[in-house]
Amino acid sequence: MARKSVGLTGDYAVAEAMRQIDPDVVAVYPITPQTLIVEKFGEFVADGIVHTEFVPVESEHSALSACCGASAAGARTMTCTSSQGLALMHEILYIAAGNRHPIVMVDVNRALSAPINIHGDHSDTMGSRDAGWIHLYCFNGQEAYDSTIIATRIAENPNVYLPVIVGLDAFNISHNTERIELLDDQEVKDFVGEFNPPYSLLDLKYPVSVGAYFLPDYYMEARRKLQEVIQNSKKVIVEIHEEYNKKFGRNVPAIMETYKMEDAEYAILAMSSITGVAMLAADELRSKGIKAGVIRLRLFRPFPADELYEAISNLKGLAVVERADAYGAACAPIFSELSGACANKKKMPLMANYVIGLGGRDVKIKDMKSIFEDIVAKVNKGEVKDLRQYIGVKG
Amino acid sequence: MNKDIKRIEVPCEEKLVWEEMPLGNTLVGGANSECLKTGTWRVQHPTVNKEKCTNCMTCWLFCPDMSIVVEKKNNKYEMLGFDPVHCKGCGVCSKVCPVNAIEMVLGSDFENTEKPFLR
Amino acid sequence: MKSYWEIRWHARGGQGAWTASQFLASAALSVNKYFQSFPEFGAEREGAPIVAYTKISDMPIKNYSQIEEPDAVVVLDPTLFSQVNFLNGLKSDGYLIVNYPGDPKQLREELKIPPGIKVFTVDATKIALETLKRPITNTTMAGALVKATGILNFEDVVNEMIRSFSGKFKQEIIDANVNAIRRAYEEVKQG
Amino acid sequence: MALKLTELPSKELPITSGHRVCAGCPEPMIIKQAILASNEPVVVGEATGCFEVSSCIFPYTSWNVNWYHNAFENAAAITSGMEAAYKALSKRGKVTEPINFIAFGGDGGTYDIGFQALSGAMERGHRMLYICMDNQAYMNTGIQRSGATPLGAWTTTCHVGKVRPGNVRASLRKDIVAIMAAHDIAYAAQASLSHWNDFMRKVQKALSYDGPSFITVLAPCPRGWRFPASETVNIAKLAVETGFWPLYEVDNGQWNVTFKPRELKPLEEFLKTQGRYAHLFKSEEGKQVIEHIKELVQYKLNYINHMAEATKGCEMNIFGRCALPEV
Repeated sequence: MARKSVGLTGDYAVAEAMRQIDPDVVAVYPITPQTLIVEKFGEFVADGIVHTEFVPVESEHSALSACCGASAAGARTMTCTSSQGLALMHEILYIAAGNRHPIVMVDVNRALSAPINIHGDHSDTMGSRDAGWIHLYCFNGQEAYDSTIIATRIAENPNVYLPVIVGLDAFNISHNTERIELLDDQEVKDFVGEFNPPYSLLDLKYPVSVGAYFLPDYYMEARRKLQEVIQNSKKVIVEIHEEYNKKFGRNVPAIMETYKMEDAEYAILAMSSITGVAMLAADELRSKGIKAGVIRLRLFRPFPADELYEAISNLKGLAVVERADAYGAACAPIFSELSGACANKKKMPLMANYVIGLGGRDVKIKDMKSIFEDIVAKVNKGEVKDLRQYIGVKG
Repeated sequence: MNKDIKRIEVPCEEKLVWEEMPLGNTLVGGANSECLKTGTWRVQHPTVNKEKCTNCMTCWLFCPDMSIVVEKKNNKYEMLGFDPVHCKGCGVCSKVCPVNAIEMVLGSDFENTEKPFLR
Repeated sequence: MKSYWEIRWHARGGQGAWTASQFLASAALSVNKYFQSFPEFGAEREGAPIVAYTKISDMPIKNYSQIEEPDAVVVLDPTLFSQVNFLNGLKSDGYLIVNYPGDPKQLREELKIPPGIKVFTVDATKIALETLKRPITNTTMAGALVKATGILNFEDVVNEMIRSFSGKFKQEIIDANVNAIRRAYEEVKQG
Repeated sequence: MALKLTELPSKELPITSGHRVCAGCPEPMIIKQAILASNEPVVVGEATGCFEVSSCIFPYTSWNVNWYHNAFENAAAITSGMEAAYKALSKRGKVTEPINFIAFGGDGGTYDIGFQALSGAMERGHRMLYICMDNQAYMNTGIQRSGATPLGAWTTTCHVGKVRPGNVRASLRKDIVAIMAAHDIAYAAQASLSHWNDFMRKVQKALSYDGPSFITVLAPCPRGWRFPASETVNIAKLAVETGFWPLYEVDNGQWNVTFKPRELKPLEEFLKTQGRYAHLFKSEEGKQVIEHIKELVQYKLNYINHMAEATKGCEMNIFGRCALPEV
């Protein structure tokens, strides 16, 4: 069946997916650059195209709180936010995961204050990385659309029942009109299916108490269980991606996308839209005889340690390129994570960390080329003097 | 309601291991706290003079520990006494009783928990 | 024929540069091409000089960065001359298409445009006033761009305009817009 | 349903014993009265606080109704989400039974940290009743001052010292009922657990509206106010009888005094029952503070009376009709 391709911004593509999913409850607070999603979805509500109860709350804290209440009441629930909004939700992020609310949240990845900045980087979701949510990062608007649908199935899988964050880059994706191939409404409806909630506050036959107080005698058990559930969700995440790709002829990677990695000696590991220019840079290096490749990490939580090690273990040099920093830490989040995951591995490439594109600083092909050249030089020298470098900083 | 989620029956002394933690730490099936014996907190206990008592149910309404035992007899609720396992001995009942039928007596009287209720 | 184009639009906030960029993108979609269309990121202020970008390609586009070295620059408003350097980053063999009443030679001298750059002018404000009765030059300039670069087939662009305007506007408005874009296509001068 | 005390035990209690609040705690009394007043099943959203941490300590719960706790400051927000879910699932035919939504919060979760979420929920028009169990300080964390702590009272963050006579503030306390009424909600009221009939009627009225409603209930705290556990109800009663805690409602814009003591008792009779005011009786400065409290109490009584007079005839049944026509 020929599907419709349309020109949509990343935000509008997400709103389209939300329209097709037609969730029971959407509670949101507007924030740049997520606003286009709220506005577009609000149009669908005003026109009665969706059956959703739309709760235009007074803050992001209440947005996620209302989502928790709705989810606990057995409703399919979605929200979206960005940057400071996600930071304001921080407290409730942990609660949503601990209570196993299968909420889908689209986060338009934007820098955190101070200084205030509305442009893209990953500091918002990286700041929320340990809350117990599944994290998926999108390459473009098409993937943001696909991921919103896939995330609904992942969150609501009875072996998962966890909230999911879908991250797409501010402006470069959120406000960029691209060609998006939409599924038919019915296809989406059939794919996401009926929501079978884990428990419901509206089910009067089985009274439930949700949100109990835990003394030291059970807190660790509860948290240990959460760790197990999110670690085990990887299998479901892969299965649902495979089902989606097979059904709809798509190619959305569940864990990571590898580009020219079969024989690569040097690679860039990055997330989201900036990996495109890394791939173009790899092409240029390959034309000069350097075996360059790119790994685009899509699943950040649960962290796919085994798959990543498999992908990097034969490299000579690996550049971990991140649109986020960790202040006072030895290196930025993904680098720390990967180093920790590979702590006892014998065969490791030489690794260096590059912080790039903070606060919307444009990431260019030449930046990625310089990173490739730098990691090649480091390997040739056999040493890494500056573990973490900042690319494109005036200085 | 998901059929996999069952009420966990936890006798007071037994402990769950981490794999057994219920989904979302949710407690299913309604109140189960009655196995917690808050009556041990008591240093005084109420007694009722049934000669005076008019079965007005004021003590039943105000008792914060749901420890006033009542029973329907001849289509009317009758106050029988106090739940010795849970009554914390706060004395609110004695103060709200409009006919002063309840008196507080020193001593926990907790040894007598075998009795269905204190009178 | 080039398979990948990067275009930069100059206008003032409110003049519809992004709309023109979006329109060109939807015309590209109608002939099964790939594209990106985005405004200058950040807050848009009415009247302030702004830019918008379009990428059009025969293949999926991997590059999500901003456009530094455009193949073509389109200027919607001649009053921006003194404030904005349109030539910034424009490829040395690129296209400059300007809403300008004079001929391209005049403009080339006025702005000291290097010889490799192909310069096109069209009096889009006049065309817009005569056809649309309002000085809105965004779609008009899209017509001039198509003629100058051959980036898309003109009839495809017109058809997309008719398709996207149908149902939203009265027939006379659609006709006026088609007329405006056709006149720009015909009247644009190279030099 | 007529509220006949002798028939109330026929209803299933919403909470059971085994909970771990202090002896003499007013909160179970309030929750019992509120939920028993509802003719329909009740689903509860609760803020973090004394009763929350005492009524559901894993793996035990004292709740016989569906109960949800999330955080301190968001009881109104979670309950609005529950109500939105109810609407959405009703539209899809997935729930059919009528349900009343009641949120419970302490004064900390209501006047202070949860104030914004409460204001938002009230303004949006959810069909929910928010009940503040108003014990006038942060009792769960050990008696710290809140926006509800009245002038002159002692807490552990407004100590009685050489230069400060307990809580210093510009008014008697924050007038939460007036603030809620200013949201033009259908129903806002002040109640006391001692006057159970008045309180339960208020709950019934509040639940009868198709929109948000608010009731604050005085919750004398034996620990925090420093009085013997047996006195909880009596002190609540004294608060009403001395004018410290007038019982009134704002029903669809109309202010009504719902209980008028025949003669006001002297305020000292209320103040002297509690250790939190003991210092006021020990010095000249303290006595001046008492006089000022009296003035403020009188002002508020006058204010309520004037509002009742001024809004006479205002009752239009125009608020609380926020539901859309069925499409």
